Amino acid sequence: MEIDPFIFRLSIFVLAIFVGYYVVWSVTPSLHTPLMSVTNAISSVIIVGAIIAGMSGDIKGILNTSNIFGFLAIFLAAINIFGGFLVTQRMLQMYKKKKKNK
Amino acid sequence: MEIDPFIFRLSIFVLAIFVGYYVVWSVTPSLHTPLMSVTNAISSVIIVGAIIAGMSGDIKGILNTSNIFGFLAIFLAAINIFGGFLVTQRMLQMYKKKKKNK
Amino acid sequence: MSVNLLAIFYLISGVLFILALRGLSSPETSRRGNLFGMLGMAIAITVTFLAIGNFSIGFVYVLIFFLVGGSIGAIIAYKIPMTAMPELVAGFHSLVGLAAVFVAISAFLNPQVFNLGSPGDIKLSSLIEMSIGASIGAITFSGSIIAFLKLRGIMSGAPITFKGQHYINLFLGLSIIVLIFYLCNTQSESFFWRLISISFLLGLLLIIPIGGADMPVVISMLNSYSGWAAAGIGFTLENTALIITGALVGSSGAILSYIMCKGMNRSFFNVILGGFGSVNSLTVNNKDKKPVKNGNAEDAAYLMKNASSVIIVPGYGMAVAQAQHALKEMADSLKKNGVKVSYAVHPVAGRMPGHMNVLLAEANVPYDEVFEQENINNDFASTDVAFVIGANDVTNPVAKTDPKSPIYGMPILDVEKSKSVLFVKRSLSPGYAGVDNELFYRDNTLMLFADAKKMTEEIVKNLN
Amino acid sequence: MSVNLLAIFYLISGVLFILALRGLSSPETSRRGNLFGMLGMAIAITVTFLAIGNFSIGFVYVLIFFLVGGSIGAIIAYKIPMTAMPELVAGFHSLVGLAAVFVAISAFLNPQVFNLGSPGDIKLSSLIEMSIGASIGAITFSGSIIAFLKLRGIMSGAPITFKGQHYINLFLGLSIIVLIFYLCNTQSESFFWRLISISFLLGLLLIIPIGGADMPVVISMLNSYSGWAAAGIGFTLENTALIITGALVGSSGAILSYIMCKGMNRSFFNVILGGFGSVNSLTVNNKDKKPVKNGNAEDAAYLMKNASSVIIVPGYGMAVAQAQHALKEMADSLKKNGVKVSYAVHPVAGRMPGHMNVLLAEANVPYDEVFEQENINNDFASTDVAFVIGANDVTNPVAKTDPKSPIYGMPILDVEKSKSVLFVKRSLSPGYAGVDNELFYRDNTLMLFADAKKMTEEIVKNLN
Amino acid sequence: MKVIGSVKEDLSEEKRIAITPDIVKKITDLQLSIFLEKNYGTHLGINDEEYKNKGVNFCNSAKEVLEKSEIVLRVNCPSDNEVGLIKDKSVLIGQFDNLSDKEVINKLIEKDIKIFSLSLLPRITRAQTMDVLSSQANLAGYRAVIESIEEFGKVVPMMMTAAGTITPAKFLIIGAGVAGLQAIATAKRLGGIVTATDVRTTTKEQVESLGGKFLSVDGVENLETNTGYAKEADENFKKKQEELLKNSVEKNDIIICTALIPGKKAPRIISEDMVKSMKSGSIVYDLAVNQGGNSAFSEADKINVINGVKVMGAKNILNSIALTASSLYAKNLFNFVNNLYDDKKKDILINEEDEIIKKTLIDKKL
Amino acid sequence: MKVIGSVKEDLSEEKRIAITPDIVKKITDLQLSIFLEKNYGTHLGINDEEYKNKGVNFCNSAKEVLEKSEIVLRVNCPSDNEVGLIKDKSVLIGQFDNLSDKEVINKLIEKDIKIFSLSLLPRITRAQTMDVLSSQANLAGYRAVIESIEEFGKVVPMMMTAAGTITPAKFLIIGAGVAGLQAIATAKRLGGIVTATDVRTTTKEQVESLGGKFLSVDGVENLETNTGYAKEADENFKKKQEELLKNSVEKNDIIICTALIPGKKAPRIISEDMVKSMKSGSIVYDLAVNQGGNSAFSEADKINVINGVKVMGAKNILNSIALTASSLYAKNLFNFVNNLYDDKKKDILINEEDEIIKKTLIDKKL
Ligand SMILES: NC(=O)c1ccc[n+]([C@@H]2O[C@H](COP(=O)([O-])OP(=O)(O)OC[C@H]3O[C@@H](n4cnc5c(N)ncnc54)[C@H](OP(=O)(O)O)[C@@H]3O)[C@@H](O)[C@H]2O)c1
Ligand SMILES: NC(=O)c1ccc[n+]([C@@H]2O[C@H](COP(=O)([O-])OP(=O)(O)OC[C@H]3O[C@@H](n4cnc5c(N)ncnc54)[C@H](OP(=O)(O)O)[C@@H]3O)[C@@H](O)[C@H]2O)c1
Ligand SMILES: NC(=O)c1ccc[n+]([C@@H]2O[C@H](COP(=O)([O-])OP(=O)(O)OC[C@H]3O[C@@H](n4cnc5c(N)ncnc54)[C@H](O)[C@@H]3O)[C@@H](O)[C@H]2O)c1
Ligand SMILES: NC(=O)c1ccc[n+]([C@@H]2O[C@H](COP(=O)([O-])OP(=O)(O)OC[C@H]3O[C@@H](n4cnc5c(N)ncnc54)[C@H](O)[C@@H]3O)[C@@H](O)[C@H]2O)c1
Repeated sequence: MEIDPFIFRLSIFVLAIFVGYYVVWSVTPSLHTPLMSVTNAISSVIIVGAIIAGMSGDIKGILNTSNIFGFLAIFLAAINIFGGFLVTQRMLQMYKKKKKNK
Repeated sequence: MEIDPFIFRLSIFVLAIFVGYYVVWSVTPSLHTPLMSVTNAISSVIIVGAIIAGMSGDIKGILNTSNIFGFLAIFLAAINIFGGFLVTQRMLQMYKKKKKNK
Repeated sequence: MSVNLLAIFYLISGVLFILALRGLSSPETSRRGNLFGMLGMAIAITVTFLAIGNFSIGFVYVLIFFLVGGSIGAIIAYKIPMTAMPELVAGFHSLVGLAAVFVAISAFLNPQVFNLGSPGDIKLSSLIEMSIGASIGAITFSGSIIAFLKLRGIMSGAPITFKGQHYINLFLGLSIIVLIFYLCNTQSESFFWRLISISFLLGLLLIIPIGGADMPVVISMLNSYSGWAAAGIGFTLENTALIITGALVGSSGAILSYIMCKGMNRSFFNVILGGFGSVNSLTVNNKDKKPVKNGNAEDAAYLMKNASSVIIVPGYGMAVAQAQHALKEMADSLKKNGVKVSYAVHPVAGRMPGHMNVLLAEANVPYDEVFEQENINNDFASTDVAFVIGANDVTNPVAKTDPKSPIYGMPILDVEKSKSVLFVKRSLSPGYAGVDNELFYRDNTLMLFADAKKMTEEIVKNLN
Repeated sequence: MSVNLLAIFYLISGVLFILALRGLSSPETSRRGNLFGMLGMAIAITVTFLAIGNFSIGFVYVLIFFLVGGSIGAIIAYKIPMTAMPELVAGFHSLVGLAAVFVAISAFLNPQVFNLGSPGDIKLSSLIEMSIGASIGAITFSGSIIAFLKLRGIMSGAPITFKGQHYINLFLGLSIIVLIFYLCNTQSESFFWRLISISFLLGLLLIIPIGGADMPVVISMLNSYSGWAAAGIGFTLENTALIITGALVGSSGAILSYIMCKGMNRSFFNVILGGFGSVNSLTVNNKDKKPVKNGNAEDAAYLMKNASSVIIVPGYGMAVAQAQHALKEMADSLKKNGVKVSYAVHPVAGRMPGHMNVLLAEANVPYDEVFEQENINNDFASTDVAFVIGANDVTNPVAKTDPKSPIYGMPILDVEKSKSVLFVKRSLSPGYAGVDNELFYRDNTLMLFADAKKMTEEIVKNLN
Repeated sequence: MKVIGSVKEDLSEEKRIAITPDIVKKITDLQLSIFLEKNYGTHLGINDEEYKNKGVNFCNSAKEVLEKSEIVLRVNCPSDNEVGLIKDKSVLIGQFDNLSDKEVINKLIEKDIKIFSLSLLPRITRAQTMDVLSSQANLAGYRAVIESIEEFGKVVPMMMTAAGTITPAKFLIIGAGVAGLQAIATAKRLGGIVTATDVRTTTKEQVESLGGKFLSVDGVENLETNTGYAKEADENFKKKQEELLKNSVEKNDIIICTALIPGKKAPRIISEDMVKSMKSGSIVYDLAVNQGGNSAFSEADKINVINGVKVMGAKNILNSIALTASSLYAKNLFNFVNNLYDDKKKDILINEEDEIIKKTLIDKKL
Repeated sequence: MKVIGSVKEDLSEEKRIAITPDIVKKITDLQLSIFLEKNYGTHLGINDEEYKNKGVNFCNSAKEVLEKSEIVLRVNCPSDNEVGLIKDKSVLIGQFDNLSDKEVINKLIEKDIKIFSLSLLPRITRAQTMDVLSSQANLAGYRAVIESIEEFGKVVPMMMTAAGTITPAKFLIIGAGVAGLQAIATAKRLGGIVTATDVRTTTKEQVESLGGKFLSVDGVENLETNTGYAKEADENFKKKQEELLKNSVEKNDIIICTALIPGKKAPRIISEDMVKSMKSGSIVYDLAVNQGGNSAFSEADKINVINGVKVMGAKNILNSIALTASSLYAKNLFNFVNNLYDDKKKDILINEEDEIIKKTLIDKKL
């Protein structure tokens, strides 16, 4: 009588959708670009899958196609992770309230 | 290597907290009372547990203490469900935009 | 019904509850939100029945209790006067709390029904969860009862504080933890009962010191507690619906009480801890302890937006605050919303003849919206909202009733005849003539305490 | 590391991502939000490594690719000029899409690694999930490439539409579904590759017809797609982090694009379906097709709030719109924010001598904030924002440069010397003298197309 | 039916009238009949026809009117000549001055005429509708600004034009009572920069509520009596005030003086030196000129030019807006009569309990 | 060093002056020396000292000044007498009227004097700083309102007081050119209800931009020339306009007339009947009186009272704000001289390419 874990995942999926939905409702337009940028960076969490793919198999088979695709995915995702977060950081630097003269 | 369902439930719990958190942030003060009232009504979903408790056991044992507590809980929760939703409905009636004279 | 399908239905009802809460956050969607809530509840109840599928004698009892309870609830909902809403919600709350306690008791006495082990040998995690659930339920129950009594007026609304209350509460809280610990160790029923009793007591003591004005926050907080209780029991029963809903109600209730505290300029923690800073700052000015209704810009905006006509009554305070431009803007916004707006200028409003006219003209208020007292006084009775901004003496009905009053005999603007009266001023202090204005304490009056310009600007914001 | 612990860590990183998005919704918390995002990502990556725990040669490769990729990313992030932000985001996007495709391919080729069965005998549900993931990933990839090219200017920003495009897209969409169906039935690799290719194609075709002005919406939408792709793969890999994050990104991206559409007054569906109503209404008036930067009240409010000084330049349009009261209010708000506000009145602004003075006096603008041209013209160079409201000719630099222009020789207000210039007017049409104003097309100019009063009121709202 | 009457006053001194067509119906509704002298309002463009249509009776001479009238309404004190014509024991209502009208009042009292002087009206809320001081001072404040501007050789509002910028005129209002406040409002409306000063501290907020700046004499007490009027200032105050004003006066273009102290000579606030310190072309309008004047060089109905500064004041500024002034004055009078008149007894009822009646009645020789 | 000179004009007709102390420095910076007649500005409170301090030379008589001057600045046309004194071939700048000044102009041309009349200035953007028509009309519009109000026996703004409500005065402005617009602004400021009418349709938006209401003559074309002036209206239009105004005029308290058509007699807009239909106490101020008048009964420098309506107009309204008017006029003149004067050659340069110079120059007999 155990519940299928898929159901749990589904519940989690649905709830996360709601969170995503509500969490950005009140964003100010001037932050649209940084928000997109950070969302983009976050979406490269796909790297988790890529790492699993890349590290799979044993030492001998490490260079089979599936691994290579994994490596490439890691490469791409890594660009994105670093690039995404850092560029967001740069953008947000602009939003720092300028010091007022006096 | 199956994940413990508790972990899933915990994830669900955490996400639901976020949903609850964000969902009411923008409520207008004039709706505070109805919102409280509907939240109250919803919280009587505890009746689910009460029903399980009340219906448990076989025909003979139906009136043991545990069942009786279940019945009482059903009774209380039912008051709340009907009372809560209906009273909210009544309150919200007041918030209907009045017809403009012309 | 398979457990998976059941879980999916519970998920659906959880989603419906989310939609319900969301709907309730704006007037336009609020009724639909409530319907979502009902639907979610109906689904949760139905599938629970279906899942058990045991339509024996137990079902009959369940049904009877359910229907009797439901009818009572429905009757209460229809009979109760609208003015008793807050206490009604508090009363209902106590029921949820008690129901949670009962479910927990039931699970404790009969754990095998819920797959939690057997009496005296309940799974540790379940035991913890259920005792937390029971304890919070009990606190909710007794706390709500107190809130109910205070709001109903059966118990004094004044905050009741006594020395050392915080220590006692602390002690009780610690006892609860210790009891849970022992309960887990011994599985002894007596600890369970003691746990519940102490929790009841703690609920009482927590709420008693809180003043009547803070009750709405308290109710919302208890709401939140009852959510956590439900979630706790949800974990025990491994029931997703309870977990989702519990967490939802728990967190939204907490946020709501936080928002309300902010709105009232009160510290959240002081309110929750009870009695700390619970002197209601507004009652201080009010020598006779007469209650005033105290609103904010959003309430005012809401009332006026939905009115079909609004009469603005400007007075000296508008001039002092130089609120005329903001006022004109407010009127423009209202007119855009289809509200009829007029200005009622009392002959001696302000401090010089024609004072209001100068300022209204400066703000470009069209002359044909400005009426002298004689021409508009009869319109108040058919007006939804009188917006009195910085005027006081010129609305004071004592001028008609009390020959001893220094303003006796002055013809006044009959603002009190309109459906609602909004007073924008900074305090309850009197105007030029130094006479208290009893309108402030009327049922159809909402005081908006602020500088006239600031408040009007706030209202404009909320109108858009 | 136990799967449970792993799952908890994934949950934590999911929560951190939620906090990241939340943080990004307001300027004050945005930097903290970004840090949360980084932390979440670090946790997700670290625990994944730890969970696999296979620190063999594979790890080395992984690390190399990771570090090389990371360095490239970091370099790009630091080197790229700020003006290239939108296309950068689009470019990054394509990478995520491609990565998702690669992971899906990897899982398809080597399912046993992920516990999905063996090649040719992959679990049905997993197969569906992974093909959806791969397909969406491919669409994201090729779509983002187009968006990148359009924004970069390599491809024309104009919407490229052709007859029957919607039918082709529909056909491609259906093909994808059919292919997935066959793939599930046959488990044949060739279907999988075809699926991916067609998805690539669809991505191209979907984005090509969309105009450059709508690109931000497209990027956000592609963002959303990449989220759904990640979630799909998350289901395949039974990975909570991917599911939570994917759903989060998917739904927030969708909402964000919706919000942006609303902000631009564009229909969400038209944008998403591409090419439907994609004629950019603003470029129509602009005969020479010179691009103008087109902002909204929020942008204006943001710019001015963070300025240390603002010079307001009123003109005839302010008078026509009777925006003087709103303008005064805006100035008051700015002053409250510590911004220095002055008014620069050109000698012939408006249509009669002293036109602006009448109106500013009516709105009670203090005389000592109102400057004549000679006394303030030098201040523009040291001013952050020039807020030009309904003025046009009096700011037109052609008066200095083109002896043939009818306004040649008129001394003008040097608004263009300030850091940013905001122009509030309803269109690009010229003023009294009928001369086009080249300032509209300058880099440091932001046009605010609206009635002067409405726009100013909007800005006031956003300042508070 | 009691008869209420009013006669023409000396047009060279007073253009206002006590009964306007507006209030005729209100009076006749009280069951009083009205008699007026021929051509009563013609100088204001109000024909006798207009009155007659509303039910007023006309007599050919003042004598005839006064012979019939049991209640006489006036603006100013009757002349010696008229005193004789007024019936014994009748009621006379108007605005009288305890000082200058003393003799006439005494004569009237000898004839046992009940004199009510609206100048004595208590400033209580209920009396506001009869408050001629307020209603007339208000108009005077408005008019003083208009006449000053008319005399002023420059433009008041700021204008930034192609031919250069015109700076706004600066106004200084001395005394922020009813007249002063209206002067502030009017000058502000026209775009002037307005500063005002007063000895009562509550006026600061009032001045600011009209958008004016307040010039406070620092470190001195509030010179307000409990009836809301000003007290005479002591030497210390006067010195401080002079110091303060010295700097301020020379910067201003137009000064409107309204400062009064009830029952006393008006305080002298603008000294000769101050006037001389002003720019050529400036204006000083002294509304207090009849009470002794707030300013040096001020003389009623004259414009004295001192170093190019015009110092002026009118004996009766209200004559120049006599239409509006009469309409308000007549309404005040009516409200007073209405309060005095007993509806049931159809007669004047002198209720000594009534503060308004008690305070305005002059029944002893002065 | 060229000499620029200006003499006193007939004070009974003209109080404005052509050179104010403000522009002295600007002129001398051009390397021109200035000669003025004794007591040049004393009537405006400007002492000769003030000029002398800035480097102006004074002569005892007009003759002396004109003997020295190569450039003569004036407000109005010289008298016959003065024409003889002006040097041959000198430059004369002022505001001349092609009709009334015809003879004098012809005499001047005989003396080969270069006459520049600022009345002929083209209304182009670059000429705005020299535009005396605008700068003076603007002040006239302001002043017409002030003088009307001064003459008006009532109060302009609305006042709701304890003694009753004073309704706001209603203004009708005929012609919404420069003077009309300023009149609208001034009347609005004072709290009047303002309506305006014009034959040019663009003025509707302009009137509304000042908070006034516009009265459009329906269904007729826009009578605007391509230079921005009004054309003469045809009979059809005139009839429609009369119809429209007939109803409107009688509701208004104060009418300010500013309608002009360049080079033509001013249109007659307010008929005798219209004036008679107005309420007693109303005012008609005719700014066009010197061009023939927009209103019946209007005569320069007279107040004609018709049925209690005061119809008035001034020969030179600017005399009453001569200080401000001179300051703007002088700046306009200076800007004109500056444009005419070649900095390098240190001489007047009549550049026929320059539209401003070409259009203002009168070099043929009229
Ligand atoms: N019109 C005349 O000619 C004249 C002349 C002299 C006296 N009066 C007398 O003045 C009174 C006029 O009546 P009224 O109703 O206009 O005024 P009022 O009775 O004096 O009341 C004005 C109210 O405005 C409030 N206020 C002051 N500043 C404010 C601000 N910045 N923001 C918001 N509220 C502010 C004050 O309450 P808070 O302090 O609580 O904010 C006060 O109660 C009458 O009694 C009249 O007899 C009139
Ligand atoms: N001051 C005088 O005495 C005088 C007299 C006659 C002529 N002029 C001439 O008038 C001009 C004055 O320059 P200026 O810069 O003040 O005005 P302008 O050059 O005429 O420009 C006014 C601008 O305001 C915009 N506008 C109109 N209504 C608007 C509304 N409701 N909301 C927002 N914008 C609105 C118009 O653009 P959109 O249509 O795109 O909105 C227009 O481009 C000069 O050329 C001057 O020579 C002056
Ligand atoms: N109760 C009512 O309803 C009511 C009605 C009208 C007026 N009032 C009050 O009556 C009071 C008197 O008003 P008023 O206009 O008749 O006063 P007023 O005419 O007697 O004096 C005019 C002003 O001059 C000021 N003043 C006197 N000496 C001065 C000096 N040395 N320097 C500067 N200023 C000096 C006074 O303070 C006063 O404000 C005010 O407080 C007014 O608000 C009350
Ligand atoms: N280019 C510039 O910078 C500049 C400078 C100043 C003025 N102007 C323009 O010059 C134009 C003329 O202004 P002005 O004040 O010298 O005009 P004006 O003095 O010649 O005429 C005054 C007004 O009377 C109106 N009018 C004429 N006949 C009328 C009739 N029958 N009924 C009603 N109204 C009638 C005219 O249309 C005009 O508006 C205006 O368009 C003004 O905006 C332009």
